[in-house]
Amino acid sequence: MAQELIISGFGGQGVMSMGQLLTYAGMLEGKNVSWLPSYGPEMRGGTAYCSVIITEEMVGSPIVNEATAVIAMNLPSMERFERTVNPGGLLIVNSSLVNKKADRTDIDVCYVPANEIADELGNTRVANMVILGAFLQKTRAVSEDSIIESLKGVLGSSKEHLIPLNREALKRGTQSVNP
Amino acid sequence: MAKVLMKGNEAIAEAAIQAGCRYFFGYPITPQNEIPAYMAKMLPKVGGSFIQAESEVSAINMVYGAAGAGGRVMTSSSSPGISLKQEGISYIAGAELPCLIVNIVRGGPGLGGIQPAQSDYFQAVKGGGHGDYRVVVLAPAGIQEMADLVIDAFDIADRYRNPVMIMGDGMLGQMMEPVEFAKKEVTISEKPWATIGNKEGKPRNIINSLFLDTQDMENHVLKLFEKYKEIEKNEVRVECYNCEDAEIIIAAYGTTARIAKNVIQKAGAQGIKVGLIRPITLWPFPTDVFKKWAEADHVKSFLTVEMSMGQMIEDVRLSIKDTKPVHFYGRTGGMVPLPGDLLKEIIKIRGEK
Amino acid sequence: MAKVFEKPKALTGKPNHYCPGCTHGIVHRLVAEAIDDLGIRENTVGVAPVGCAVLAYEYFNVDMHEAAHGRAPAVATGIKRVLPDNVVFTYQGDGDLASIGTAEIVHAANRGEKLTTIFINNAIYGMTGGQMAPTSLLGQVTATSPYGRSAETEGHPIRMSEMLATIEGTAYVERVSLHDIKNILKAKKAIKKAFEVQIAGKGFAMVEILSTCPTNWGMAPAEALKWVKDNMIPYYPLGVKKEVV
Amino acid sequence: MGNNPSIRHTKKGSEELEIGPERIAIFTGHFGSGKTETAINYSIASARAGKKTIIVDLDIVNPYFRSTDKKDVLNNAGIEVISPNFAGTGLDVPSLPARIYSVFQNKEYRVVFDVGGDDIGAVALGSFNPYFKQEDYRMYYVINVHRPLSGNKKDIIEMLRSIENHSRLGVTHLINNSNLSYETTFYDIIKGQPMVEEVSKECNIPIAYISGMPEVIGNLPPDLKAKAFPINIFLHPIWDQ
Repeated sequence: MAQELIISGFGGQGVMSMGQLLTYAGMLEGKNVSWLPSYGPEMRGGTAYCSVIITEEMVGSPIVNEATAVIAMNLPSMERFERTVNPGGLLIVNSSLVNKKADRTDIDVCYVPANEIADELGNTRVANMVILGAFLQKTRAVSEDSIIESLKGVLGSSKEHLIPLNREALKRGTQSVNP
Repeated sequence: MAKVLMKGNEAIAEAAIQAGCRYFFGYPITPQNEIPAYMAKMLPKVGGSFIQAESEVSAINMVYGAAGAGGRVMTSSSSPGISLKQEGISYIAGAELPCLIVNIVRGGPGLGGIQPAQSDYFQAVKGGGHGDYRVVVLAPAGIQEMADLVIDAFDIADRYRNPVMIMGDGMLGQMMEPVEFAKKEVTISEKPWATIGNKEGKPRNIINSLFLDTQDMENHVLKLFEKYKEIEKNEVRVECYNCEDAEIIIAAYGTTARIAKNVIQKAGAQGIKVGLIRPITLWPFPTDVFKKWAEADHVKSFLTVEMSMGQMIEDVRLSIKDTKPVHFYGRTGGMVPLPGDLLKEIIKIRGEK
Repeated sequence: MAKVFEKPKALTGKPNHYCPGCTHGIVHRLVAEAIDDLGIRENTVGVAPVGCAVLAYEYFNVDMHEAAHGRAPAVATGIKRVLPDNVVFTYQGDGDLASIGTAEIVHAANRGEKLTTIFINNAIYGMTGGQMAPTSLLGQVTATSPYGRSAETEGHPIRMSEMLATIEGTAYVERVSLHDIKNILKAKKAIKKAFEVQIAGKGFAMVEILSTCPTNWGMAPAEALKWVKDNMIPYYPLGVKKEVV
Repeated sequence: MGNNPSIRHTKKGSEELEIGPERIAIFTGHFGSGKTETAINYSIASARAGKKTIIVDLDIVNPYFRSTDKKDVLNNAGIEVISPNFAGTGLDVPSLPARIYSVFQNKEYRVVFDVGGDDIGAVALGSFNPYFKQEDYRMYYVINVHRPLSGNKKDIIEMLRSIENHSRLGVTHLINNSNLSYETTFYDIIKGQPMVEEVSKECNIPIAYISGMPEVIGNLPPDLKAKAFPINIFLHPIWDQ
């Protein structure tokens, strides 16, 4: 199924790189993909978000107005993007930072304590990989292997030692939700 | 070479380097900063030269100097910066020098905002600076096309000794899509007119746009316009999509053309046949293609979609000489048309008949 | 018999348009002689300004660019980056260099561009008909300072050589004058030095030349030369302002 | 200007302009006062009177409507024209040809200087100052009271003094050329006369001429001291040519 998703959070939570990993993985699998960031003042500490499209069809507009899925890494993100999820679509909430429940009842909402899981693994910064794992578990948008493949490209050989940690984070995320 | 995922701005820069561009002069402005950053990093590695100039005015004049000396050269900026560069662009056009200018358009007038817009269309295709001249304007709608057009742009510039502009917008500059660089041999044509030093026994080269005699000045402009006629004949590029049985044809370029394609699919699902003419060259404008489809009986009307208050619509109307109604839908100031709103507009136009 | 007076190779020989008594003609000759002396004619590219010297490309027998007003240092920068082994010079007046093109000259110097700039300071706009220049003296009456330049409203005349001497990228700056033979010979030496500094790759080099504009000053040529000596030199002291050895 | 002279239509049509005795005639004045037309007509009258005549276009201010534009007409009348190097071209460098000096050497010629507008245009005269000191000349100051900045005595005199300062030469004669271009009537010229007379009295400079188109100027009352200076208009905008 075509994925048109919005990933949103604070600047620094890794939402842009999460989107890029997904996009890159989609490209490796031979799908049509696009990644579009919000840019400007939001880059400096406010809400940052990106739109990702992964599809077998042609990518038309890279802007996602009606999302198949939204990943909200913080409360402002949930408040802003909850309404853009299509009926029957998916909302994944980082419940470590969002202590509120979603209003929508016509969509599938998952709460993932991403920061807590990441802390258990010894590095808060992999919270984005945890939540990405949850997203993959729900959608099967791309394979875990493709994500790890993309990550290798991003990290380069000097940071290759970080791969096992990220793989573990991805796995813990997968386990945190039902398929 | 395998596909890589790149931002539009990075793709422009990489494509330029692959096209043999070795000189870049620019000044920072959002949303095109990735271009100079990429060039600053990469050009020294390939024996090129990068300068962050003291202003856009200086940057374009460095381009003027480098182009005259025979270098393959470019600059990039966004709307307010392109306004400042118009002086130099006019000189470069007047002195008949090749170069690439990239405008990643943002909302205006004035300082405006950094969000995507297409409101520099008039400035790009109708002149921009002073005097009688034209700049070839290419409008990519995706990252792959952006990269391909950059490479073509340098060749067009050299072939006609004329500045070429790539007009994108903040969205195209910032978004990422896969892009593949076909490794091809770059051959840069000889530039016997370049000022590289006057060897004994050869004619002196002078880069100039001043004419003392009004008749000489007119003759020079007439010569330029002969050249422009050639460009109009040879360089028009356009994509037609779903026009064969369309009752409404959308005219849109760049980002808005992508939105239009989405909407065309949605409209089709509702049984409304909509097509798209997407000019890839904004100048020369694909007049003949518009004329051809305006003559088709199944085409009842046109709808121009732009991120401006309506600028390209004038060229659409001129092309079809108002033989069919030309509607307009646009957002401006950094707002991007929403597919849902555009679909409503199409349904409304269809109901009016 | 040996020829004592011969046209420099670096001049085309085309009769110039400058008014009788205008010192542009002398400077053209001095620049051309320096190019000949150094044997760099075939390797030199010049940039002409907007101003009375706008047609300099007709007179210098080297490859030339015509720049927009004030932009010669930017144009020269572009040329030099493409042709680092060539000799590139700009020829600019006071309006061009010290007013509309201040940013360009300051930053070309600051980047240490290996360029030679010939700066003609005649304290007035010649081309447009005698308006106030940034270098016009206090009290000087011009078309746009009809009551005499006042520091209160028009500011003080700007000393470009002293200003550029403070810049790290500047390798050589000297101010010279053409009001008598002795000074013309000094000017010739300075111009040659400014080319040598570029060839040696030391950095930016400029010679400021105090010059006359008999037509717009409304003076006979001899009166004009005296005016340079009596009025300009006290405010614009001659000499080397900076030299990196 | 309530001074309405009694009008007697005593003369009909144009009369020949009687030129002065001087070898060098300089025409100065405000922008739009009619300097160039007066200078051209004066040169033609001089040539008709059998004098070898040169007109020097010394206008370094105004790129259009200058005597150089009428070079063909002037040459046909036997008048030589010396112009700034780039007059009539697309370049505004106001450089003057060295040939100008020849007019001071060769005394066979009558020389008419057409000077640029205002004190700014008069500056260029200064570069010939040593030559003017060596022989007699007339410097005419052309006045048109129907122009801004020369509509009252104070402004007219201020400009006159400023032209003298900038050119370092004294005005020797006044010309009343009060006109409204194509719409000029006899009354428009006469209306300017009392003011020009006041200027004349205050500065102690005689009025040499009253000028205007022949069909208008022919009606001057005979009791005026100034001579009539019929002017044929040579400089038309391009759409009137």
